[in-house]
Amino acid sequence: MTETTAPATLPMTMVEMIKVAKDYPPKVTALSDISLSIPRGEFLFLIGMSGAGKTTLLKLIAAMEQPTRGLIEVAGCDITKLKGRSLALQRRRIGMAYQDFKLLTEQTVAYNIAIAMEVAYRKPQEIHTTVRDLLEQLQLADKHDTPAGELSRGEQQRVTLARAVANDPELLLIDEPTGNLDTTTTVRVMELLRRRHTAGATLIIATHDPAIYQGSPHRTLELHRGRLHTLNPGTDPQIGKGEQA
Amino acid sequence: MTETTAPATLPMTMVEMIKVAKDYPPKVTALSDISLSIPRGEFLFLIGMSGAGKTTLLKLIAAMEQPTRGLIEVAGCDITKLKGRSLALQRRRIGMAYQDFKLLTEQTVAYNIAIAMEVAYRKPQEIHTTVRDLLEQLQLADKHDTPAGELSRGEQQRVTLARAVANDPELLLIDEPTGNLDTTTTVRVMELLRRRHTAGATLIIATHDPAIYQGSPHRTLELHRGRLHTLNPGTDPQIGKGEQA
Amino acid sequence: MNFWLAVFRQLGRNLRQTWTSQLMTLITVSLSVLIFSFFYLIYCNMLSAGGRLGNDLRLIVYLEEEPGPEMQEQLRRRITDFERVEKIRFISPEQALDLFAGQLGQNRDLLTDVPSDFLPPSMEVTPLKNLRGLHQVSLLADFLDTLPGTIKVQYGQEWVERFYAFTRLLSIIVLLSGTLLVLTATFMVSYTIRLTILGREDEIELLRLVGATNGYIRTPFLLEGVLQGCMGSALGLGSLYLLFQWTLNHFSGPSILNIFSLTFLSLPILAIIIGTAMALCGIASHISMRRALRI
Amino acid sequence: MNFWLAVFRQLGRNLRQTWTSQLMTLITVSLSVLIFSFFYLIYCNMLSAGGRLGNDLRLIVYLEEEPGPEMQEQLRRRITDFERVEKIRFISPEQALDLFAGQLGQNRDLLTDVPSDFLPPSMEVTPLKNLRGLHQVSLLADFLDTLPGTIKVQYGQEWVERFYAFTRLLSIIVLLSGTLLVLTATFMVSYTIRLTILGREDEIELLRLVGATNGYIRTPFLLEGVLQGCMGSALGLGSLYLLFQWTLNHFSGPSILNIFSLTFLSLPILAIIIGTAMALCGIASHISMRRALRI
Ligand SMILES: Nc1ncnc2c1ncn2[C@@H]1O[C@H](COP(=O)(O)OP(=O)(O)OP(=O)(O)O)[C@@H](O)[C@H]1O
Ligand SMILES: Nc1ncnc2c1ncn2[C@@H]1O[C@H](COP(=O)(O)OP(=O)(O)OP(=O)(O)O)[C@@H](O)[C@H]1O
Ligand SMILES: [Mg+2]
Ligand SMILES: [Mg+2]
Repeated sequence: MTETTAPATLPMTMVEMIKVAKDYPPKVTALSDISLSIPRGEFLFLIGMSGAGKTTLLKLIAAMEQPTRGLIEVAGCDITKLKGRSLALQRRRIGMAYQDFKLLTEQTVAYNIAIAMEVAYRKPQEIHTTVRDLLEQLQLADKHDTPAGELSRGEQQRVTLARAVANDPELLLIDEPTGNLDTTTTVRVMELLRRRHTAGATLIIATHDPAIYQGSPHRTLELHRGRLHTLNPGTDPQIGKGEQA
Repeated sequence: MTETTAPATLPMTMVEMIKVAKDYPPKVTALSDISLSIPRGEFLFLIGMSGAGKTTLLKLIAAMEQPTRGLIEVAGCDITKLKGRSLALQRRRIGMAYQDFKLLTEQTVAYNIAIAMEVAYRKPQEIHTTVRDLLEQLQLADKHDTPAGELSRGEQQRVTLARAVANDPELLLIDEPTGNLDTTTTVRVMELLRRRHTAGATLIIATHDPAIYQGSPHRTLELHRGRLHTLNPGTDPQIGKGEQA
Repeated sequence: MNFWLAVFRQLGRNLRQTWTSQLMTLITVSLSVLIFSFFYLIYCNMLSAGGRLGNDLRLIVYLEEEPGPEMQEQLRRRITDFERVEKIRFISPEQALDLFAGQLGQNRDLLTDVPSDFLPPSMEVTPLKNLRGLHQVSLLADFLDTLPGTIKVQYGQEWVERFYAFTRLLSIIVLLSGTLLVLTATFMVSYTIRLTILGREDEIELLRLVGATNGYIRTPFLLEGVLQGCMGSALGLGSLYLLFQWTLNHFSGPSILNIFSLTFLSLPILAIIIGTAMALCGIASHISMRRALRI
Repeated sequence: MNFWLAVFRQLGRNLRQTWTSQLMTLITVSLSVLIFSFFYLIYCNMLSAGGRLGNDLRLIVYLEEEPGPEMQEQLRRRITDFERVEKIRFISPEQALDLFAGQLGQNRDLLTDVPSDFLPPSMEVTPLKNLRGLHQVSLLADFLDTLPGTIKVQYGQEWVERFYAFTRLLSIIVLLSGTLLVLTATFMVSYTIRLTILGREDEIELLRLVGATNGYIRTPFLLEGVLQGCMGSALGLGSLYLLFQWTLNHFSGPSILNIFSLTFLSLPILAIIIGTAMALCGIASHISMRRALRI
């Protein structure tokens, strides 16, 4: 799907976490004893109170933080062992929409989205059409050349989302996608994400918005004081389809 | 209520906007032809799609931006004419919770809240108790000395809110207070804001979260493409009470 | 009262929390001051060494015949009328012969046959120390040449010319380098402070938004700049002093530096340098602040 | 291919978008190079001026009696055995008297009665130009004094000593200032580049997060540093050249600078300075990058 070559045998499990814990010295224990297995192609909701550790969990999967204890495997690789070039290649296969956006405020919206594709040496023409297409879908077509710092918060949130999906990653980690969005826009965003899921991507969405996860057929996990509880085991027919896509 | 001396005769109208427009050159028209009158002590919801201009409207009231056209009076002063010292004094009477938080990420949570009170030369003892009290109410008591940059987004959002209300301002402008908060925390935050309202403060809350504004007795205005529409005229018994408080 | 309390609290907090960039600024200021004052020190010592080098510059005027006391008086008057000089000494042919004999050393007995007026009488003119530009000396020489009874004026023109050319060149060098270094130092200080403030733009913006007056925001930064200037220049001058002492200890062998009895900068000069650095840093802070506040 | 395309695109973007801070860095590098090479230029010209000033240093050896041709040969041999010298010239008493008469000018007829061997015979030794340290010269003088038949060795000790003390002091100054300035320049370059990178930490972090390899991230910054070093040093040397020309035009009156025929730095030296600046900036970039990447 992406330019980077995936391992010859695609493992069925996308994310495997065993007894993972994360402390922030001196006294914060963000996560403790998390065991979690996410099959390829799953659509998973992660909920929990503010400060429960949702973002920390996503950061661990994206190898942005190192776990204090435990094992984390993503697409069959122990990501705590990855370094240099292989870490970079691994990251191109993961798309993350950060809760604090991490936009380059001085740069144009187009560049902010394109950067994820440029890094993977996509062709300029391809980058151009993909960016246009994503902006169109997120109702930001007229902001193509605006510096990202001049957008409203909701617009910035959508740009972050566009960047996460731009490089067509196998694993999408979406942190609080609709915190600054109204209902109509939320629907559009969720539609976009669902299309990615149908195309075979594995999705983990951390959110606090009941409108998104309530009544959905997908597995929903709740974090509470750093521990994981299953809220809804999920009846998702999509799971495991990823390999054929 | 605040240390800064209010005008001798408290005007009944807190915010008065007449035919206000705001353009961002070259081609964005964020607000056009806004006329709005907010009596002292009102609790007002401002809703609208992402990019509708909610934040821009609040920024105009807080004198963070200059309107392109029109007149804005806050507590009887034409704020477009304020400069230097009188602008500073005016700002101490307004508390704003910014959508992008504007926290000093290197500084502690306590300092981030205290700064609003220090500027008004409040006594150190008073500052200390107020900060402790606010953190307690927002369930952040254990983060007193943590650098603000190390908090989760939801925690940061609450710190921003705490800073807005710390100096006991007459006018509270709250931009998207619950974008990163779960339902339980949202209730707590709203409670805090309601208490301020009861104490006499005028509140304007920009939000997209139907859970907050739907079914409330307060006036609700909707912004759409830079124009204002009344969604709910409000049946608020609180209006006008501010003067006696 | 409240205001100054707040300002000093803020200042303390700034210094504590951004101490790395504070240190950077401090080093920069110190280095600038060090370089500048190093150069200035060299200049001063050059000047005084130059003065000392020229100390025994004197003009020998060979005269046709030995002047009588009256004539001597007249010559003295004419010379001092033209230009104030330090000393005028008359040398009779006998004295000249004695001196010459002294120079010949053991061969002096060769001179026994020579008549005592074999060498011409002469007059030794020592110019004032502060009037020793090449131009002035040669003017004086020209004047002495026009005096009645003068045969020839000698003053080792070649060496004197060389020495003054050297001194002149040094002045040019010091002037140019001084200008260059003052420019650099000023540029660096304001650049560094601007960068420091740039790193705190967020804080300044927030302070404005929560209603701090301009004085409240600016004063701590201003004080910080002044403090930086004070400590930085003191540090720079301190290092210079150490460097100076080291040079003295290592190179001041009696044979080499005896005519260059090096002296350190005087106290008033030190005070002026520190004061200027403080003022400069304060102004740089102020300008940077004005910029930041215009946002 | 793809890699270099991306790198150059990135480089172009960086240069375009942060041109103000790029300009700042450029000015800083230029100033550092300007100051350093200015100093170096002065040093070189000092050295050659010093060489020229000492050109007519010669030792006069007064002899007991005029040496015959055989004896002259022997003296020559003994001297050149001790140390290679440039020239040895024998002066008979007659020649000495002629020279003395020339010095006396119009009074030369006073010497008509004097016997032709009234002045002692002498030998003029001109040391090699590269062997003119004060120490070597005085060693040579001491040796000449031990030769049989030597009465006295004279070489204007006082002036020579002063001149060499001066030159020695200059060397110390140049050495110290040179070290100081190289330190400052290095410090400033790395400081500036670190600050530039600090301003783009966000971008670097994001690039890492979206899966850019270290090479992809570092190379543009490295190239930028090298480019800065190249352009900055070229600019600095250019300004120095202008300054140099200006000095020549304004101060090179025939009377003053004739013995200091100033020359600019040679091409290889210019190339070395530019190359060093490029390498230095590249290394500074690299070090700063390593830091940033460790985040
Ligand atoms: N870099 C850090 N250093 C120290 N503590 C941290 C750091 N990052 C997060 N924490 C703490 O870890 C806990 C979990 O944080 P996390 O960001 O994962 O929460 P979250 O579930 O994403 O909350 P939210 O819904 O508010 O975003 C919080 O108490 C937070 O203060
Ligand atoms: N500094 C700016 N420069 C240019 N355009 C701007 C600037 N700030 C806001 N805008 C534009 O003005 C419009 C209104 O922005 P505003 O931030 O008021 O929206 P909002 O209602 O707060 O949206 P959201 O719910 O996403 O926060 C948007 O289209 C935005 O792109
Ligand atoms: Mg989070
Ligand atoms: Mg907004």
